[in-house]
Amino acid sequence: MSFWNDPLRVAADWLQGIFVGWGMNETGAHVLVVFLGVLLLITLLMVLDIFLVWIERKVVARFQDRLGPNRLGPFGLIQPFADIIKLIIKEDTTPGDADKVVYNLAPILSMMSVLILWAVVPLAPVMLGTDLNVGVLFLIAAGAIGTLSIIMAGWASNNKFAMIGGFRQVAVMVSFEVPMLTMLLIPTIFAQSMNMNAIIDAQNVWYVWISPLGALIFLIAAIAELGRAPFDLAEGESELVSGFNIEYSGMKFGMFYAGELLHAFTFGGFWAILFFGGYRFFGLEQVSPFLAILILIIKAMLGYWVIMWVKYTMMRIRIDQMLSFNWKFLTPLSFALLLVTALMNALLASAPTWLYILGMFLANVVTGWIALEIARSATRQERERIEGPNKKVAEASH
Amino acid sequence: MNEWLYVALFIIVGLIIPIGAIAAGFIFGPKKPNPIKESTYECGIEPVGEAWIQFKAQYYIFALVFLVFDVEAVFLFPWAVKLGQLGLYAVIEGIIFVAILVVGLVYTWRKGMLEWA
Amino acid sequence: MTGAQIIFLMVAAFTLLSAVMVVTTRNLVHAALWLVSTLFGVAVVYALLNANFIAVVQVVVYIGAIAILFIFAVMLTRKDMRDSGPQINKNWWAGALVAMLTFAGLAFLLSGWSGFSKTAAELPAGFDSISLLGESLVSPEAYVLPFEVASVLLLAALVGAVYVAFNPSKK
Amino acid sequence: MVPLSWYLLLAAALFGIGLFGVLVRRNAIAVLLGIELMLNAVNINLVSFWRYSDVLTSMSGQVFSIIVFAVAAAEVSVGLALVISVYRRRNTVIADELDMLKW
Repeated sequence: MSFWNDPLRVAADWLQGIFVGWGMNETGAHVLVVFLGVLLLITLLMVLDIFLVWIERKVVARFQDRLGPNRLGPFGLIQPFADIIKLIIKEDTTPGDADKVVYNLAPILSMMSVLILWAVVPLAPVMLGTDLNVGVLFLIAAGAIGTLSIIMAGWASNNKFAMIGGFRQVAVMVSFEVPMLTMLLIPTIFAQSMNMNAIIDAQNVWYVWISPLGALIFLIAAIAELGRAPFDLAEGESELVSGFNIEYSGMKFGMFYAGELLHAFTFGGFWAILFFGGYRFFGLEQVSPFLAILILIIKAMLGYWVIMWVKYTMMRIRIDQMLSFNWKFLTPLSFALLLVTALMNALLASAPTWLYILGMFLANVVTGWIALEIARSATRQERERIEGPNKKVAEASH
Repeated sequence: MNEWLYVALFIIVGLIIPIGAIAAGFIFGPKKPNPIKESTYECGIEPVGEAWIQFKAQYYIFALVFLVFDVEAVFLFPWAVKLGQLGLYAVIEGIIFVAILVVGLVYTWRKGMLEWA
Repeated sequence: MTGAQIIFLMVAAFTLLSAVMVVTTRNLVHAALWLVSTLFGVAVVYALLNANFIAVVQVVVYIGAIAILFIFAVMLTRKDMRDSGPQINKNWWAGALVAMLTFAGLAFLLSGWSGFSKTAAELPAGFDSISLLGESLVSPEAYVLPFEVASVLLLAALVGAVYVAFNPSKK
Repeated sequence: MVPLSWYLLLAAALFGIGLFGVLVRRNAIAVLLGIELMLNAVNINLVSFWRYSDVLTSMSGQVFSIIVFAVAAAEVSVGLALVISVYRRRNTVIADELDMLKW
């Protein structure tokens, strides 16, 4: 057992030895070591978060044919640190009419709800996440705290825009939680476990091949859960001047902002874990845990990049369109997909692997195609109802 | 029990870090409050009326439909874990379970309660 | 006193304190938020009892959905949330007395029971409560009927609530 | 190890506090908050009886508490819908003032 093969264990044993040497008992030393490990992980995440600001700004700049931050340091890499310093030395105002305690608690809970997600992330074969047999539901439980923090921020600010923004965001988040929960059931069915580690272990075939539609619906629901464009009407800069976080300034705003970016990256990571095999990549993960973490980060970054791509390509949709899209299309579709998956899983249980994969893939494609056809005919009827049935005839006669 | 200890540590550290960051902002930032600065932001004009007002009933409907399907999904998780070993009858039970609830969704839809108006 | 006992006492104190705040706070949104902290305390109690699934479901269903529903309902029924007038009945002492008597009665009844101070057996290694739970929820010998009836109950609740809250006869 | 009695006493205390809320609060929504506390107290009992029973493999306690979740969800959704409906007609949520059936 060397540092290269299992760095965490080596470091933990070494530290534990030191603490025991200082006269601590075994359990206390163990808890302290784990605490330090968690502190290290979360500190690294916060550093990563600072770079995410830079990445996000660079990528959006490229999407919009600009340069992005390029003054401070090489490629503007120092820019996010300057932003942090600015946030720290800014005056932290609290509105006089606000509900002070709830107002101050909201950004803390918002950041915490993102950070605790990493408790169940398996980083490498030897650095598994917490061995929680309800890992998948833990994702939703942490999301529930995030939802609560937004409603708290919106209510406590005592500002009309914040209130409307917070309420809209919560309505959207809870609505899209239904397809997300349903799509979390699909990896659970395949892996026969809710444990994230077990789900990665079971992915000899990436689940995106046996449930491409599931991966897509999960991504859409995740984007809505994150409150990013095209579902960002909680912030809606042009209508609600930033929505629920309008009254926040300084580091409290920074917590919401950093939380949002880290949340997006984290969901990129969960997308990779649930549907793209997590840290697994053709056996490369066995070489070294460092390589496994690198694979996971690259996959998470790709997922994050897709989320950014959607954000900077699509325009914001209205809340009624968004809720209709969820309840009238995405939710029924996700239930249908769940039942089709469960049925095919039972029918193909004894089939050879290639047939199983092919059958599942085709079932997904057929389900998605039928759903699209139904949606298309429904929207055609809707359009004819609004425009009048004779419009097409009139246009044709021109 | 042990696994929840890790989660508890994550919660503790997850609280310490944002509190520390906000405290840093509090320590290093200037503190010169005045009534104008502390007034509610409403795009530059004087705030009008109260923000803690009565809200649209439609929010309640969406939260309600969500609550029902949330509980439903929770029931399905143990089912999904066990599904691979149970065979077809469990799948059929799940289909009946979901179908009953989809009736509720259809009812809400037909009543026009899913419209935002 | 062992570590488990200290943790339990802390969690219990937190839960009960929040519960007291739920029933005494004047501001209803604060009461709902205190309810959230009570429910979180109860979730920790479930975790202490090794009921992982119930603990996480407690957070998902109660904090994620029911508490949100409460907050929405408060917003919908209050024109001004800083409500004037008493929040508590005139004869609150009678209520307090009944509550105290209930607690005392329950404690008295329980203390006479033989299994009162039982201690729990260690969980067997590899004990998978979720898989057992799934099995008992769908197996015909166990709880498949409650499982399906729960779906009917939820359907009835959805239809009933939609009908009651938004009866179109009154607009 | 924590004995069963502690959990049962916690549940009983929670039940008492919930009962106090139900009896004393004037606002109908606050009454529902009290009912939630009582339901949670019941759930603590169910789960602790499961944990302290001799047959851990029998999941009755957990199954029952999951059913209680469904019941709580149904109760809250219909209860709050009633409150909202009453509020729309009578413009009040104070339980004492809803005395139409008295006459």
